[in-house]
Amino acid sequence: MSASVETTPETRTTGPVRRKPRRKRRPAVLITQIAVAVFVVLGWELCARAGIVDEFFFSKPSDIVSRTIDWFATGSIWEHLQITLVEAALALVIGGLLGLVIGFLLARVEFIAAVFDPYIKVLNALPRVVLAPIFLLWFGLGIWSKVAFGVTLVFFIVFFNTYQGVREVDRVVVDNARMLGAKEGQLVRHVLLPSALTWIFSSLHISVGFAIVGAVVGEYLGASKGVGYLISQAEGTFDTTGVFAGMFVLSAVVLVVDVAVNRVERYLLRWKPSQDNNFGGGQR
Amino acid sequence: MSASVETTPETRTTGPVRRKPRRKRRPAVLITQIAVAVFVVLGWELCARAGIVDEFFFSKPSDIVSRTIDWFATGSIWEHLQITLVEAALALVIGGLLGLVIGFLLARVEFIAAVFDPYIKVLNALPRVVLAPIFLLWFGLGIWSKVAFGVTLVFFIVFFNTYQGVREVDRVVVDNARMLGAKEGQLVRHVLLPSALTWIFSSLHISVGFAIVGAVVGEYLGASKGVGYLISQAEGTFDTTGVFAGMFVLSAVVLVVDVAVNRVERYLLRWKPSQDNNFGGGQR
Amino acid sequence: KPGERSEGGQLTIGVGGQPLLVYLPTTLAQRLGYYEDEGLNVTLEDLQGGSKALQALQGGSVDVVSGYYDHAIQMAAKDRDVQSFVSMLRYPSLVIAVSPKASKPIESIADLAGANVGVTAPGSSTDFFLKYLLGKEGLPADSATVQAVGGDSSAVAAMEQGRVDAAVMLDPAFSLLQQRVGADEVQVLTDTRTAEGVQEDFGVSTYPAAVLYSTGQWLENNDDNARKLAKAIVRTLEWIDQHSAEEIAAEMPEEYAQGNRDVYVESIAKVKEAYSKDGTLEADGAEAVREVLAQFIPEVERADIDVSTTFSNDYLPSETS
Amino acid sequence: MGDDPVARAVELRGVTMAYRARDGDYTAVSDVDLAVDRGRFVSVVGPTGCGKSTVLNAVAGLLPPAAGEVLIEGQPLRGLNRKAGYMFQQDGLLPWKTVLDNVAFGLQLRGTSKSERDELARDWITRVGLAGFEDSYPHQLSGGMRKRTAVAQTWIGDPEMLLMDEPFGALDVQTRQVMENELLTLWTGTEKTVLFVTHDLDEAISLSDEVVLLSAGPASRIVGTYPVDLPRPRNLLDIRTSPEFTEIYRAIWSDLRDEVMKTYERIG
Amino acid sequence: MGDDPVARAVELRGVTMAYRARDGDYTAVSDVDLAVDRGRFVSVVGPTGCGKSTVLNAVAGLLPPAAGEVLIEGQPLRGLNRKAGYMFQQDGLLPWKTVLDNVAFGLQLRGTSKSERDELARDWITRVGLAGFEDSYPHQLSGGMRKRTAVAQTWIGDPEMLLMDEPFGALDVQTRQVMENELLTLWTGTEKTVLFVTHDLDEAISLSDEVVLLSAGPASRIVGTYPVDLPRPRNLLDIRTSPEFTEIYRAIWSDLRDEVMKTYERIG
Ligand SMILES: Nc1ncnc2c1ncn2[C@@H]1O[C@H](COP(=O)(O)OP(=O)(O)OP(=O)(O)O)[C@@H](O)[C@H]1O
Ligand SMILES: Nc1ncnc2c1ncn2[C@@H]1O[C@H](COP(=O)(O)OP(=O)(O)OP(=O)(O)O)[C@@H](O)[C@H]1O
Ligand SMILES: [Mg+2]
Ligand SMILES: [Mg+2]
Repeated sequence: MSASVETTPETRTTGPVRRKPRRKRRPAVLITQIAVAVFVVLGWELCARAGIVDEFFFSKPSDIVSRTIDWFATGSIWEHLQITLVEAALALVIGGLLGLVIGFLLARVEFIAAVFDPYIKVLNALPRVVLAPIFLLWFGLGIWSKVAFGVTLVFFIVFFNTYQGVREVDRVVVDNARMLGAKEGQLVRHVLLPSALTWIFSSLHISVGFAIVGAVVGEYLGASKGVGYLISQAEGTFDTTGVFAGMFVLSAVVLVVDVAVNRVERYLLRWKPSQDNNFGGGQR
Repeated sequence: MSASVETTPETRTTGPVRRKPRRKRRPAVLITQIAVAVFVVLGWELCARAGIVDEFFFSKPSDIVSRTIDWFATGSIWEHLQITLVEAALALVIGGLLGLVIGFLLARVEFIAAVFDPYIKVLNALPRVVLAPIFLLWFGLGIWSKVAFGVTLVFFIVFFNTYQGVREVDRVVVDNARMLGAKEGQLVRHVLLPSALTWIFSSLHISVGFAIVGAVVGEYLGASKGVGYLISQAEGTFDTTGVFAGMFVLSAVVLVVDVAVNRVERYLLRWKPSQDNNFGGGQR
Repeated sequence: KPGERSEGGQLTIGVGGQPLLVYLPTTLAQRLGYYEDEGLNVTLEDLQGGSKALQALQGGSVDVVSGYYDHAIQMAAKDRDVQSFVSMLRYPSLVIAVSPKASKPIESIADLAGANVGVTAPGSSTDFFLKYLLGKEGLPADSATVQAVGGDSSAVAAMEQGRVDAAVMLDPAFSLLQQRVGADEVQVLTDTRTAEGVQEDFGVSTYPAAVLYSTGQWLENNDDNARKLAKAIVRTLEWIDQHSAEEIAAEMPEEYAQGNRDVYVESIAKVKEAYSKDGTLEADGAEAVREVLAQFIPEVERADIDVSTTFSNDYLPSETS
Repeated sequence: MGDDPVARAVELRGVTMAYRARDGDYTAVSDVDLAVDRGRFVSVVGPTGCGKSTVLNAVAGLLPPAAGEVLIEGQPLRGLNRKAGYMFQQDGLLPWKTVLDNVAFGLQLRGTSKSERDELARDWITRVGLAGFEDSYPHQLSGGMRKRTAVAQTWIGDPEMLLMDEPFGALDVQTRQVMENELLTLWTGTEKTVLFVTHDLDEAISLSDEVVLLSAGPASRIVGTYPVDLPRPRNLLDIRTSPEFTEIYRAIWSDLRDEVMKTYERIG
Repeated sequence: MGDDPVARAVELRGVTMAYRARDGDYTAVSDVDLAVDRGRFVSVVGPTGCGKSTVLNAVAGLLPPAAGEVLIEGQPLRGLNRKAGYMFQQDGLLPWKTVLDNVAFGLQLRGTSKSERDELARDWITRVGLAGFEDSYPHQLSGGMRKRTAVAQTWIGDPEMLLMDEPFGALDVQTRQVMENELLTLWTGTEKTVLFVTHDLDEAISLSDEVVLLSAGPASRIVGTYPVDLPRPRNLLDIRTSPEFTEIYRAIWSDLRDEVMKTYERIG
């Protein structure tokens, strides 16, 4: 008998087991992440040096990093970065809110949804790049045309998910709330919104990236400042290092923004049964 | 007493009530849809004729329609349309499948998810337009560079939603299936996939549009055929009518594709409690 | 793969914006069937800008680029062997025009200091042209705010609405602007569509702009194909010289005139003179390009470029030279 | 039946309830006539799947009848029944609210101040034996604890009419008695009307003024109403031994058995 | 306790089950020792929220214990308990499968051919009284019908070990008896081990060989095990009137009452 006891590993007999693996895993994750990064960067660097990867298209990680450091050292990047971030943030907020509100509206009012269904689908399929002149016409050359650009990307993503999220709400929970006296507004506030939050955050994770893309592409098509402008300029002079450094800076920013989104998500979805998993902070 | 009986409308006392409003509503929806379309188109046309809207930027609906008819009459549009559709379809299928598979993988294997979380977020934020030269380098000038373009849009949308959808699966249902003997593969097939379907279809509705956008933008940046090429040529020669006619044709296509997606969705989600509502056919 | 021999005369030419008039001969040659006459089977790929076309060349997706000569110099600075082998445009055909709604009176290049000036894209030829002219006036390159506005409708819109005070423009956008707001309303600061303009700005008689170029390796492997291409283009240039703008417009794809036929014809007429007559690229012009670029691209300035390696007139048909 | 000048609290007149199905409609309940006076405690029993919840949904105004009409206080019901508190058979708690917030939810909707509603909610949580779990989320509760939270959520609003669908089914015998007593205390001396669905005949008889038995579905109808004329206040433990109780129990039991057997016979 | 050379079907040794909570861990069950021989029918009763489902989850291998260990057939349990069929307290049906497919699901997972498993499933559906609802989806069923579908889903697989968490709670008395009889038929003469959670003491005593009473939570423990030495086969109706039955009932009842009262007293 005691033999079988011995085969039970130590971890099983002390402390709440569910918590253990997580604690143990964190450093492993970080190590693997770093390993992946090192592997990719080093491989790239070596390939570039060996001429396997064409520097005309890919630059070298070392060059990219030194250019980035340069930008921050001279401070020249700040004004560009700031503009791009403001544009992306505005696009995220405006597009997100619009998507949220219209998603709710259409999910709740069947008739409007039925009527506007084809129109929204069509608008979603319009190539935004082609519309750049119209954005310039309507919103000028300043930040607003780029914001509009980002909004057209973010809106649809948030809209479709919000719409579906609201419609997925448990019927019994809604009925219960209504029987307890919830008016439509209260229903939205206390039932539909919290219930659709997982959906909304899933769309926000996609949107953070798209908002930045929108801002950059907008700048790329016409601007006098911003990271997109920097990239476009570098591309015009075949300065691949500049192009990649620009994208590198954007990536870093996205990670920072995403950490913030995760924080908010984790807070708002704290009522969820924890699932030991990662994407979208709500589940951590 | 009988007074209060009279105030009860006829509809309440015959037939299953829940079904009634839907039957009645269909034509109303269609009428309103047409009314909206007529209103917008007529308003646009009149504004254009009156010079309130600048034809240089917006063309006239009548011109757009006659150009479209022209394209179809001469048949010149077909080869372009076909190429664009093939590209979009490939992007949708490849991006969708990749998103699905990787979404499942990461949702099920915590460790991989934790490791690749930041990398996927970063990739999602890279401005694809800037990467166009690299796509050309890797995939050449043919349809594959456009497909790659579309895939980079579709993938992330499907991925994030699949990932979240799989993680939202009811724990009890999963446990029940596991106790009944489901292995990981069977779990995916019988539990996770059906459960995540609403999420996946929500992302597909967004993706249809983005796949087309990807193909068109890809063509716009470099091609010798396709609707995007047509639009690009028209834009280069200030032929606003051509630009809008191109987008008009795309819109029509999107609607057709979306009807197909709705059909599939409605079939696969037939087990859902019906909710008298519209976006995404599953609910109709 | 880049630079391989194009078997059977199968060629892909990447055009840096097919509808742009500066690249018109590339398209016209196909319309006139001159490539076919030479036994070439040419596919034209529209690549939305010269730099994209160059990248496509480097990546091996196209064999030849119909783009700006500037890029050959820039590549030389990067030790990339790129050679122009036939010139299509001998004047850059850039115009600096003042918006009718400019925020301040602008009478000369010097007045551009402190203004918001549109260029097609940062780092493009239009950008350098502006900076070069500012430099000539003794102003620092960044004395004007450079605003990217693209080359088509957006540029017209920006000018028309006064979102920029002035802009470096190309045809047909410039002609269109003139037509829309009235030619008198648009003040032209300099116009390099004419010999005088070029002389005045650059001090040379020709300033190579649109050319066909490819990698040295491709030229080496495709000696005959390059000759055939050059011949087709030269024939086209001659054809252009002998025909009116109307006739040229009629030969171009129908869609190109669909926007506004009059403007299209008119802009062809204006730019017609700028087309090269025989495809030769003059050495002094080439040097002028290098000098301009050297002022703004440190890489070019640092590199010791021998311009004669960046172009060659050897592929041109001998009877015309 | 409409000759009483005093309106009934709840009246169903020829109510038929149907659900859509792919192959035609499924008639759950057919032609049900039921009148409940104000202040009465009526239990609804019947074989499982016969349509008890469906009837409650009709009274709550959540499902409109396919035929017939529902009158509340003599007025035809249009939309939700605002006078009723409804405790659902399934779990209707808001997963994103703690037990405290769930219980206080109805008050919050009415605009009661935070301190006031929290105080009342805490009181109710204690009464249903959940003190100490105020800050738990529903997923952290056991099945019976969720039920009790739902009970508190419904009762705290003090509705004129109580619709309860198997509220105490998931509770152990003892806790169940505590809750039954609470319910009687809440109801006694008020004008509240109670419609109570249960599977426990003991419970049905000992609590109610009247027991309604539904027949087996589909198209189930009322097979009998059994008045329970036992004196009040009742001692829930002792009452079960009284001869009247046993008699009523036996009557319902045999009718119910016949109904259940019908289902199995029909099936074969 | 380990001196019996024949291994127990289920053995819990000093099992403590805890859940994570924001403010420290919540210990649901503490230091439980329980041994169940093969072929035994054991009921688990206890105040609501005491940890009955938690114990079943431990035996099923769904929740690893925080301390102690679970042995199945003498082997420490690692991962899922593959020998057990588990009927959950909550709804675990697959919403996207019809009743037929849900019932046949376990067989499908084992690779049984479609015709074979459908035949068996139809048989089971009839046995639980759901004939005619084969093509309904779970959301189209009443609460009791869903429970019965789950019962059929669990039983069809004929597992060596049955874990059932309040399987018949939502059924009317008659249907319940039919199901109880089915369960006994299924179990009698086999080596199946049954762990049965219920709130109905009658049910617990009349079905089992042994009743285990858990104390009130948190950190609930076993307060008593009551062997039921009534002869088998049993007539479920008559058995309730036998004096032994009443005696066991009374014993459990009073212990259970004490446990429930503890909760309320602690609360205040
Ligand atoms: N959404 C639905 N669609 C189709 N049929 C339904 C639906 N809901 C219930 N039914 C059917 O209506 C009948 C009555 O269901 P109901 O829930 O009212 O039963 P019940 O008496 O409450 O049963 P239980 O005691 O098991 O809760 C059942 O046969 C069920 O199959
Ligand atoms: N996921 C969880 N997180 C935190 N606490 C939990 C969780 N699940 C259950 N608990 C707690 O564990 C205790 C026991 O729960 P369990 O579900 O085992 O009770 P039970 O005996 O089955 O009750 P019932 O008879 O009501 O079903 C409860 O007090 C509950 O609050
Ligand atoms: Mg029910
Ligand atoms: Mg339980």
